[in-house]
Amino acid sequence: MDLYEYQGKELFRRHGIPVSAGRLATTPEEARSAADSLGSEVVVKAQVLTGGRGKAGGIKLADSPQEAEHHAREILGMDIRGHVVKKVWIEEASEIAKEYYLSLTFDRGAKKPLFMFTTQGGVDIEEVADKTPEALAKLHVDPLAGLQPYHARRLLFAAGIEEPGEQKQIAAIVEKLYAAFVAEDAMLCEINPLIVEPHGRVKALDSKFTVDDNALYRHPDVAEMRDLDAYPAEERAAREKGVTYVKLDGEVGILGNGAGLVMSTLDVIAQAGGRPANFCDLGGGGDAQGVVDALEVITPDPQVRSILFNVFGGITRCDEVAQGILDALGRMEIAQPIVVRLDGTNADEGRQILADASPPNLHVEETMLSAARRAVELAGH
Amino acid sequence: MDLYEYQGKELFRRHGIPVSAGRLATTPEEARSAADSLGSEVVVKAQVLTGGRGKAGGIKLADSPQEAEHHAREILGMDIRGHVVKKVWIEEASEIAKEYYLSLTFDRGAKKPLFMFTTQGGVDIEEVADKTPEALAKLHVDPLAGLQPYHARRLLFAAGIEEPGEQKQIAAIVEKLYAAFVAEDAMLCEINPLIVEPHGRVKALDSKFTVDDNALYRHPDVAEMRDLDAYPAEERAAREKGVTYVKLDGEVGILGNGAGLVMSTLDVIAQAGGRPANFCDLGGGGDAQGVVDALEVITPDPQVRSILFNVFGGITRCDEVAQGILDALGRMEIAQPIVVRLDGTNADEGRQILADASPPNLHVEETMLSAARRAVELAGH
Amino acid sequence: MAIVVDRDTRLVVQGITGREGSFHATRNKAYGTQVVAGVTPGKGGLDVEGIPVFDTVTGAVAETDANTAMVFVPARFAADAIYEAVDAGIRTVITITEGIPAHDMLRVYNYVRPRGITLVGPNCPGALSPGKANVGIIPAEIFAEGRVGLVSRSGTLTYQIGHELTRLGIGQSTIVGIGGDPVVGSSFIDILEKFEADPETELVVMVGEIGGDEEEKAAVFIAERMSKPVVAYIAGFTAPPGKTMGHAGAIISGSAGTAQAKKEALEARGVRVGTNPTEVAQLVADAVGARA
Amino acid sequence: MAIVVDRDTRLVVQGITGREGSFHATRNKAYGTQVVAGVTPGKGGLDVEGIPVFDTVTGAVAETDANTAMVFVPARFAADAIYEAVDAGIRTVITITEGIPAHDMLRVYNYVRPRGITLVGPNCPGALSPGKANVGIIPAEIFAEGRVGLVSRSGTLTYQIGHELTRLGIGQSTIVGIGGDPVVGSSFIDILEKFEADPETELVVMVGEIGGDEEEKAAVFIAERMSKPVVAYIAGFTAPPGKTMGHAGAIISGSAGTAQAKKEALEARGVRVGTNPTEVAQLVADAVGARA
Repeated sequence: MDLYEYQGKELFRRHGIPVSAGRLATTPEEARSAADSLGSEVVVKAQVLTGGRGKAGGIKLADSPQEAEHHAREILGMDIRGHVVKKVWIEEASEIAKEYYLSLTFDRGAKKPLFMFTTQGGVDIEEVADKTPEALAKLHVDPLAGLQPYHARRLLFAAGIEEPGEQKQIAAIVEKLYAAFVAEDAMLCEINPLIVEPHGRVKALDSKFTVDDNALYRHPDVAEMRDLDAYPAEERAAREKGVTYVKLDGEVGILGNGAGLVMSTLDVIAQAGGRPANFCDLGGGGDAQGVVDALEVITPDPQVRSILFNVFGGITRCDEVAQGILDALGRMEIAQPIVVRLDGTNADEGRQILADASPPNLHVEETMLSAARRAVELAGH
Repeated sequence: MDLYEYQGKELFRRHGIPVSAGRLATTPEEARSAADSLGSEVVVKAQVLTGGRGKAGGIKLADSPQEAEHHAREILGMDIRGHVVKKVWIEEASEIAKEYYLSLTFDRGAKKPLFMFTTQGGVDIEEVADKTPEALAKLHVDPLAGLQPYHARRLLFAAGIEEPGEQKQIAAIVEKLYAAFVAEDAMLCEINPLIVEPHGRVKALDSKFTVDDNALYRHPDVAEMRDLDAYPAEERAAREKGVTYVKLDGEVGILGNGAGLVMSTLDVIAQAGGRPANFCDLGGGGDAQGVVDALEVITPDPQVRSILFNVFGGITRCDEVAQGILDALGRMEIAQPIVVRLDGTNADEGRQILADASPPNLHVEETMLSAARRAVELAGH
Repeated sequence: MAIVVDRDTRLVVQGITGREGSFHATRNKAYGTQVVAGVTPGKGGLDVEGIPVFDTVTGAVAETDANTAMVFVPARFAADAIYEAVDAGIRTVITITEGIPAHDMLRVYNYVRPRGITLVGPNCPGALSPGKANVGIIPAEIFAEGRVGLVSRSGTLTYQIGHELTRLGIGQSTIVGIGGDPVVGSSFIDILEKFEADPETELVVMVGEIGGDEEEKAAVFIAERMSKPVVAYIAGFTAPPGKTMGHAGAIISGSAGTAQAKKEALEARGVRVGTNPTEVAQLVADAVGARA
Repeated sequence: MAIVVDRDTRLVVQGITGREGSFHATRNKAYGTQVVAGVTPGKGGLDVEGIPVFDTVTGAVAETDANTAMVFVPARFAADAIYEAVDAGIRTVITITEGIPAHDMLRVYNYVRPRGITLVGPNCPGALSPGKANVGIIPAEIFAEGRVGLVSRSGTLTYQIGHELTRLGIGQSTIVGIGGDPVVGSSFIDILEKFEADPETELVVMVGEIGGDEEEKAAVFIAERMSKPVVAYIAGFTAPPGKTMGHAGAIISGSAGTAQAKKEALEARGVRVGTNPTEVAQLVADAVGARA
């Protein structure tokens, strides 16, 4: 679960990492009053779960509450990479002497948390990694032994931080970032930029904070930060039904069980000359209700012209899926033709159930490839 | 550093381990008022840093504040294995249905904390270990992975705890005891007995708690619990001077550098037919002040009839020790003959210094054995 | 032989009295796996379809010489179950449970792997050595005894490929689902290494997906350390980009993580990559035929 | 050869700019030890009597190929220093610092030892291989090159015994002070094992003390695993009982921990035990003579 900048900064603050004072606003008027209460110069920052908001004009400096209101009016409603801005963060403006980069990531390959630190912050860190890799200090932490003071020293000296005041502050931030990472079950904590103000104070000016969904039960406060509005309506609906759904641009609606098989189905549709309309994983829910739920998620998409059920029974039983399809057809109006391919546990029984019922507009295919070709054909390609 | 029962229970309480309400008293009157404020039946318990107080009559049940005062009067001042009782702990009396034993120790061999648990508590645990080892559940905890819930389960099932209410309470105590052990840098946390009251509540009825001296800087609150009065006056004086001193029963006063060498010197004195009057380790303090300090600690002992300096120079320089002896002789009156044996760093210089000064009653010997024999001889054996 | 599970596997099922635990323990036993014990704290002394239940894994090991554990306990207790199994002397732990917090597994992994334990999963279908033992939820009837090893991040996709192989008359030595969680107990390389050492395996099929760089690392391993042929499949050419791990993720792996990048990395090292499950099976048939 | 330290030792001294660190680093270097680097954070770029100082051990290793670290930093920073050395690739860490909290060392030990690192100390005088290298505070002039290994829990007592040996013309291969803290990085057994494997050592002297059961365990190890003769000395027959670790301590070890018990355990397994340092040296002389 990705957090907004302001939410990540709230967690930073709780763990003692210095951030600027700020307030959230959802209307221009709130932005004005926030700026008013903060006093002095403020920055109006679009809150979106995507990068690139600076270039898109989603971050603006305001000299006065009036100007903050004005900027907020421009930024609220703005579309940044497909994300509509619904909230802005009004924050005290900072003077920036230096911009560093500090992150702590879950390194899946090494199976250890990984710190990355460079004095070349504020820019695209992938470019730093690519062009001047020697400028990027990296360091793994053993999760059992935990963070030791030397980790911070190694990062600081490798990155060439020589000013004792900075060394001390950044070492403390490294320690607190690790504590936050572990305490909050984070997958990523990124500070870009980590700034040094002219008078030497070090502060997190931005925040990227991702928390492990599987661990949210331990963090009800973080779980409450989830903003359902940040996701497209149909994905939200799917989430409520326990179905994994991602909208795509094509015409063939796809339902399958298991992410790998569904991805493979998408690929096979493409190979057959079609375009998948969605990614939809039934998960373990191959029973009648699960099938109905999934169909309710994908059929409202006006682009869908045919539907492909690709199910390989394991725990999921094909006879249940077949029954689920029939139930769904009984309960709802489905205009599009449906192609069904069943294999694995109780596939014969499942096919028999469908053959016995023989609903109109339902086509049973023997193999994944033939099913894909048929679905593409029925979509009108 | 060993803690008194009442201090260990205070740490238990802070870490959520259930203990009885109680108050400390240093006079019979205080005991009475403590009993009065606790209400109902109380137990008057001698606070001494040694075992066996129950058998010695140091634990008494009182039905009334008057009786508590009476018992406290008897117990205060009592000598239990050489320890004079100066404090009593007045505690609400508990009804005992079952007595268990739970401890967490620093296992030096395995280099891991070790839990021990048995339902045969309240008695001498060494006897349980000896006679019915199968009744004593033991379990190491990896200090990096830390305590896991299964550790408690293994202890509980191995010891045969089947009552779910007890399982739950003891599992929680196991968890809290581990947390206390780690948080307080403990070397030992022992609860004997861990009682089950008739209505099923589990509680620590006694406490043995030892904290690592080297870690006291992290625990100023625990460091303050140290009771200097608990040690003999001469050991206390030595401690203040940074000298390790233990009084023994013989006639040959011994000073050496390094615990191993001093122990070996004691043995050699015994082999030569003498009896050591003390164990006294100068440590690294072989300079003049260190020698004076050490002599000030051992010479007041009226049993001492000769003194043996056995020094092997390493970091300690023998010439400094020699000078220290001369300084000490100049500064204080020493009646007993002194035998000096110097070897190692600057031994020749040291011997020369002593030879040049040739103070009366000071005998330089070449070897540890001859020095020991001479000291024994001079002690009048 | 075979790998991970075989005729010597003596299985203890942790969480055996749960709905899924009892169902699959029974099913694994029916397949012929030596399911010697189950563990559910507080239910020691009971049995599940003839499988004795113990309070602790230590108790189960002492009584039954179990050497392999299958973990079916709920996610929030799963890490504890794995520690318990390992400390009880279990040498292979297969964790089916999904939804285990990544930090829990991070600590488990770093504790368990240096001890030489084989850890498979979590969030995986388990391991099946056809004709020998089935530990987990893989539907054994799809597979057949043979000499092709199969390792996959995905569940149903594995079944699909196994199905296609079996249909062509190609049996399998062992099928291992490694799972797709952030921390997997065994990576592709760990399993490839075992297949390379297994005399009963002559070719390996590796089934990967978009994301991460484990397939790229496996490509290097295959080129440098494997004598046996490997056929690969990568799913997700058409997949939506999905969530990224921020910028840091791509820097760590130095890989785009796309299916195309993975395919190219594998092909650059001489691994044949099929474009769909049917083609993968055909490539295996060609290779096995070529070797026969 | 020799053990722990030898001519291949390339030493980095952690805490080199401290009073003791600089004194002993210089002294060890003067003896002939390859003292290639020192570390004090923030003092990188300086030098101590020609020994270059680095900010981090990683920096020191990168520049100087140091393979051994001597830790002289204050007790509360010592555990961090050991972790740093090990993570920088150092394979032998000798910790002189005394007063390190036992829980710190507990974690360090369990982290470091499974990685195959040689850890000596803390609170120990170090290791000396006469004529080859001296790492620590052992006064080298007492000792002489030769073929007797010496391992001890005690500092000055070790010097006494070395002195007695040298006086009889018996030189030493390596002298190792393992220290007497609750957690020692190398136990008697760890060092005995190294001496057994060292072709330059023909006999070992083990110097123990009252307390614990490491001498008893060593006795079993000597009987079962060592071909070389061992002569032992135990100090503390007349010692005061001292603090006990409560009742639990004696239960753990199953030993009384007395000098007498240790002596008996050793003699029961054929190890000769001298009653004082002079006799120990004589027993060694007899044994070496008998073998010559």
